[in-house]
Amino acid sequence: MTLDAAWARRWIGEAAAQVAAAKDGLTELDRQIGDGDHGINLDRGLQAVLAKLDENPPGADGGPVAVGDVLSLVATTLMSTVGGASGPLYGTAFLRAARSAQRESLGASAVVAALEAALEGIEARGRARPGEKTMVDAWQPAVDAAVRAADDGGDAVAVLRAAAEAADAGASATVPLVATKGRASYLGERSAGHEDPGARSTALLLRAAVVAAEAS
Amino acid sequence: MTLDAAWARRWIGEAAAQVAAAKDGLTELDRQIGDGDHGINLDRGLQAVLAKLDENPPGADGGPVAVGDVLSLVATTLMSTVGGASGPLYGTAFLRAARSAQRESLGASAVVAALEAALEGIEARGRARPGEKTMVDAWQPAVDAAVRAADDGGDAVAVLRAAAEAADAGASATVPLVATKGRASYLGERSAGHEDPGARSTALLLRAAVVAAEAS
Amino acid sequence: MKKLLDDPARAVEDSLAGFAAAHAGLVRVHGLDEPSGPLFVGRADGAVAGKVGVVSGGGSGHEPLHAGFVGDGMLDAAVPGAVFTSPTPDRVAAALRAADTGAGVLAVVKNYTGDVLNFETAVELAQAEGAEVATVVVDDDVAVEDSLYTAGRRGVAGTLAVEKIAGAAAVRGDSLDQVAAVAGRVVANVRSMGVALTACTVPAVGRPGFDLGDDEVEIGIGIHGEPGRRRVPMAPASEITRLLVDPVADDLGLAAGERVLLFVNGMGGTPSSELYVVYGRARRLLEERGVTVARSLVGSYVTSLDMQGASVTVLRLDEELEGLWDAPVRTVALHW
Amino acid sequence: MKKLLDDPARAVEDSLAGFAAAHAGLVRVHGLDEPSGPLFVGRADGAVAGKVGVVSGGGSGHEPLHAGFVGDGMLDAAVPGAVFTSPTPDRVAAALRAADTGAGVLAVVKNYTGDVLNFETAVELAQAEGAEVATVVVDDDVAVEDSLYTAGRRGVAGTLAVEKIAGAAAVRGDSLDQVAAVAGRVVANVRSMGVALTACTVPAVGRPGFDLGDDEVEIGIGIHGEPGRRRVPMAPASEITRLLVDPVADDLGLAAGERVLLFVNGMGGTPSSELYVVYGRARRLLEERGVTVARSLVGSYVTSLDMQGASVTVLRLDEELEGLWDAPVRTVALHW
Ligand SMILES: Nc1ncnc2c1ncn2[C@@H]1O[C@H](COP(=O)(O)OP(=O)(O)O)[C@@H](O)[C@H]1O
Ligand SMILES: Nc1ncnc2c1ncn2[C@@H]1O[C@H](COP(=O)(O)OP(=O)(O)O)[C@@H](O)[C@H]1O
Ligand SMILES: [Mg+2]
Ligand SMILES: [Mg+2]
Ligand SMILES: [Mg+2]
Ligand SMILES: [Mg+2]
Repeated sequence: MTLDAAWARRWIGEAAAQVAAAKDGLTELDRQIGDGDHGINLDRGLQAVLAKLDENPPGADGGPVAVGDVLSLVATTLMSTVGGASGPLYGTAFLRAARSAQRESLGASAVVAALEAALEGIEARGRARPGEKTMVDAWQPAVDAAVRAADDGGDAVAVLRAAAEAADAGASATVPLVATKGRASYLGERSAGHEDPGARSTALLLRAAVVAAEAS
Repeated sequence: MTLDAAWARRWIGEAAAQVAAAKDGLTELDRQIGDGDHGINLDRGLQAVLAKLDENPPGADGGPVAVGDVLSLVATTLMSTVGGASGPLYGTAFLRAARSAQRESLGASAVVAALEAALEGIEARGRARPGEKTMVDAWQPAVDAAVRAADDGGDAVAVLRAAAEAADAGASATVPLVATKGRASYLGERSAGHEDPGARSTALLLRAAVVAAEAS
Repeated sequence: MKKLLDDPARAVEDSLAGFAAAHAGLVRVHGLDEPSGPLFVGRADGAVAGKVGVVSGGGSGHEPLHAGFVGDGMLDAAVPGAVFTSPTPDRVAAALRAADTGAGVLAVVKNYTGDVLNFETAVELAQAEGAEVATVVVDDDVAVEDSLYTAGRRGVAGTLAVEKIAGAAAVRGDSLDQVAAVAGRVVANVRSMGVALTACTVPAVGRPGFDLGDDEVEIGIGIHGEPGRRRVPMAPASEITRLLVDPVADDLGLAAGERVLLFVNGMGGTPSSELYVVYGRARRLLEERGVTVARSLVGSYVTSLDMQGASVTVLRLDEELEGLWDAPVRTVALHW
Repeated sequence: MKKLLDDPARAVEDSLAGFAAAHAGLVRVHGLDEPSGPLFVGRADGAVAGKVGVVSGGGSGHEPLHAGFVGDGMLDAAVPGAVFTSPTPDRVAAALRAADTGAGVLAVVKNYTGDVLNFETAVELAQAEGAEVATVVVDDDVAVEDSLYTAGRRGVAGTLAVEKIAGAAAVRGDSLDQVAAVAGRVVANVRSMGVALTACTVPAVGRPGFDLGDDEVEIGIGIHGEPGRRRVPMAPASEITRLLVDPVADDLGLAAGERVLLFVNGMGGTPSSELYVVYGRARRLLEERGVTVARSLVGSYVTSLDMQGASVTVLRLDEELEGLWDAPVRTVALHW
């Protein structure tokens, strides 16, 4: 299966569906250690992205054909509709990934490169490092696992799958952490014992990418 | 037993004690069909009266000796501390009763006269008539019963006892009434099924007068 | 009950002490330090010689009404009672006295039995002392039927308009009769209706004034924590606003082409963001009747402690009332 | 959840529409009728040529902050986001553009990750278009330790003082650098601390942001419905006020003889009567330290929807800041 622009569109469709379904759960996580809006924010953004993609069908009138074109549309739409902390972070992540994915389809190493670009974007924008109980704690293990999978000769889908599984584990592993970035940091020790909502939504997004890749 | 100034002082002491004990109950009645402050208002007023009576010991420096002198001090103090609807009403009631009781002790007919004066004062100030679900519905039967008891040859205490019993029954009889005066009238039909707080406190006050008379 | 208070029995005095300290440039609270003297709120600069005095008052718990409206262009004195309990005649009389510089005083009274009785007694006292006092009774609440079977309509948020406009007329130099007449004209042309989403809690009582389910609201509430006309299921703002605006507009008999002041008032616990939603809906409903919303006021001005809810007040304007509404006012809560 | 709203998802837009209609003489809400255009609130009379623009914004739910402070002497534009969600960079950039008449723009940003990131992106955009933009980040909340282990102190009610004083400096004719410097001086001298008696409810969520027992309060809350520093048993106002004033005064290092602005702010659901009790207590605590409360503000200005609670803000004054605080202001929510 090729990770092309059509896959990217399916990915976003799947991601929007998964986030819509998980909206209340994400919001509840954010209610515990933040301000209770993460699911709402991301859902609003992804619904807007769906609408934007509908307005820009593939190829027509210069509608996006490279993977990066799709991701770029995702980036600017998220940036202008999500708001909060996660808006510019996910916006930057998709923007950097888009730049690194200016081709018709992605092989294993291109997937790795796109994930790395996304992580770097998040770290730069959020001045964040692993261990601070943020979405970085899902992205970092995802990138690490992707690198290993590619090194082990996995194909693009296998790399993606490894990333998604690691992100899922990374999100779960945020539970015991004490937050030192973002809203949750205000709680100090009281932030321990709860999963970081942005890390969880990261795992959802990457999982959706795998589902989209396996669907065809 | 004579109903003299000492009795009047005991009466107010007893009334203050009874209202303090019944404060929450009266307030709860008022919560049902009014604004939930009747017990608080009356308690505040009677506590102030107690303090005022303490400052003005009998006889000393012209402290009150006639029954009416005590009642007059009660009237002005209630007037300036109770507020709400019941403040000017009880204030007027005690003021009129005081005027009619300018003597050292009250016989049966003087008790009747004082009760009649109080009722007239309330009706005039409140533009109220029996059957409107107000304190008048306790005062009116009290006066009627007092007249009957005096006609039957009862002494002052017997007259007072008859009045208190009738006020108690009158208060209970306000339950089914639909209010047409005071705050409870805003509820229309919904005011039925609840006892009027002012009628209940009237019954308490008259009951206290009996207890004070029996105490010696 | 959780409230930012020390002794619930001293809630009014403690709050007034803070109010006095915060606004010493505008108001002076009498009777706080001399506990025997009657408590009332006057202007920091004293009564204005030659001007008709305007005085109001009532139970506390409706802040900023009335003390927040003491100042240039509105009230000369305000008399706070205990929470939801009309002030006693001695306090009212002291305020009438303080506001009287010889030109007479208008007493603005909300139509509640307690307020009426206590003010009546106080006015008798003041008149006995030789003061000229006129009284206007505000009864703008259309939730209550004005009939033999009630104590008459209650005075609610429309009181603000009466106080503002009477105050402006007094500043203009009107005589007592003229001020009373214009105040009466406001009363004749102002109507209100309110809704509660939650009941309020009187500090000294410690629990809500009535019980309201999670999915119902009380239509036609007064401002004293008393329940209203009827209970309806919770509904969107548009529908609830219609239940408030229609009886008000109908009762006023508003005709197309008329100009009004639209005042959306919060009951104390409702954030202004919601009040603006109600305002937008109410304005549209009036415009659908061809009525022009020429003046607006949105905020929590006539409250019921921490009650969540709102009321809609409409005042029919004419050139004179519009001008008096626009006249400068400099008080703690209204300022333009 | 009972709120006076139609569609919770459109709560912000519906409220802004009512706000725009009620205050057409003061503000203009852009992007309401052109849904593709970015939403922000500007002055009805447009930006003032030659004057440094002052712009702020953030998640909605804190009304009247920031839109209620748009007008003469304060903000030129305000950018509301979704409830408790920072506005997106395109909206912020549009507001910066509207406020820029060539003299540059100061962006006042509350220190929350989302606000910082979105404003940062917007400022980059505006600068790329050639605008001169300076940013001041407000972080007055002493409840949060400013350390490597947090996102830094939050910007809360002190933001009002920064906006008021920066706005006055801009009117005075200061350059962008000067306006930014005086705003920075306010940030350096203002501290706040808040308490919640109840949690607030985000309309789109439908239930309270955290769970609080009937006999406990949350000390050190932010203004986004997030829980605070610690939970303590409900206590009298005097004790709670001490828990707010002491850390603020200590952190500022207030010395006897200094002059301050004392600002007691309500969180939205607390009646002003309680705020005045807190004000009175706070004032006494400051006076006990020999500090002079030279200016005061009491009211619900920087709110968290319907949250019950209050915050205490203290700004150390000097002659210049005092003068700028006193300078005329004509906005929906602040007016003198
Ligand atoms: N500085 C940061 N760097 C990286 N991620 C962050 C940072 N701050 C917050 N986040 C992520 O953003 C998530 C919160 O997003 P969201 O709730 O939408 O925004 P907000 O906190 O503004 O309400 C957190 O769970 C965390 O994963
Ligand atoms: N017009 C009236 N005439 C006689 N009694 C009245 C009248 N209005 C009210 N009352 C009495 O006053 C009582 C309420 O007193 P209270 O609660 O202290 O005052 P408020 O209604 O002002 O809160 C009622 O229960 C009723 O008995
Ligand atoms: Mg959040
Ligand atoms: Mg009552
Ligand atoms: Mg009362
Ligand atoms: Mg948020």
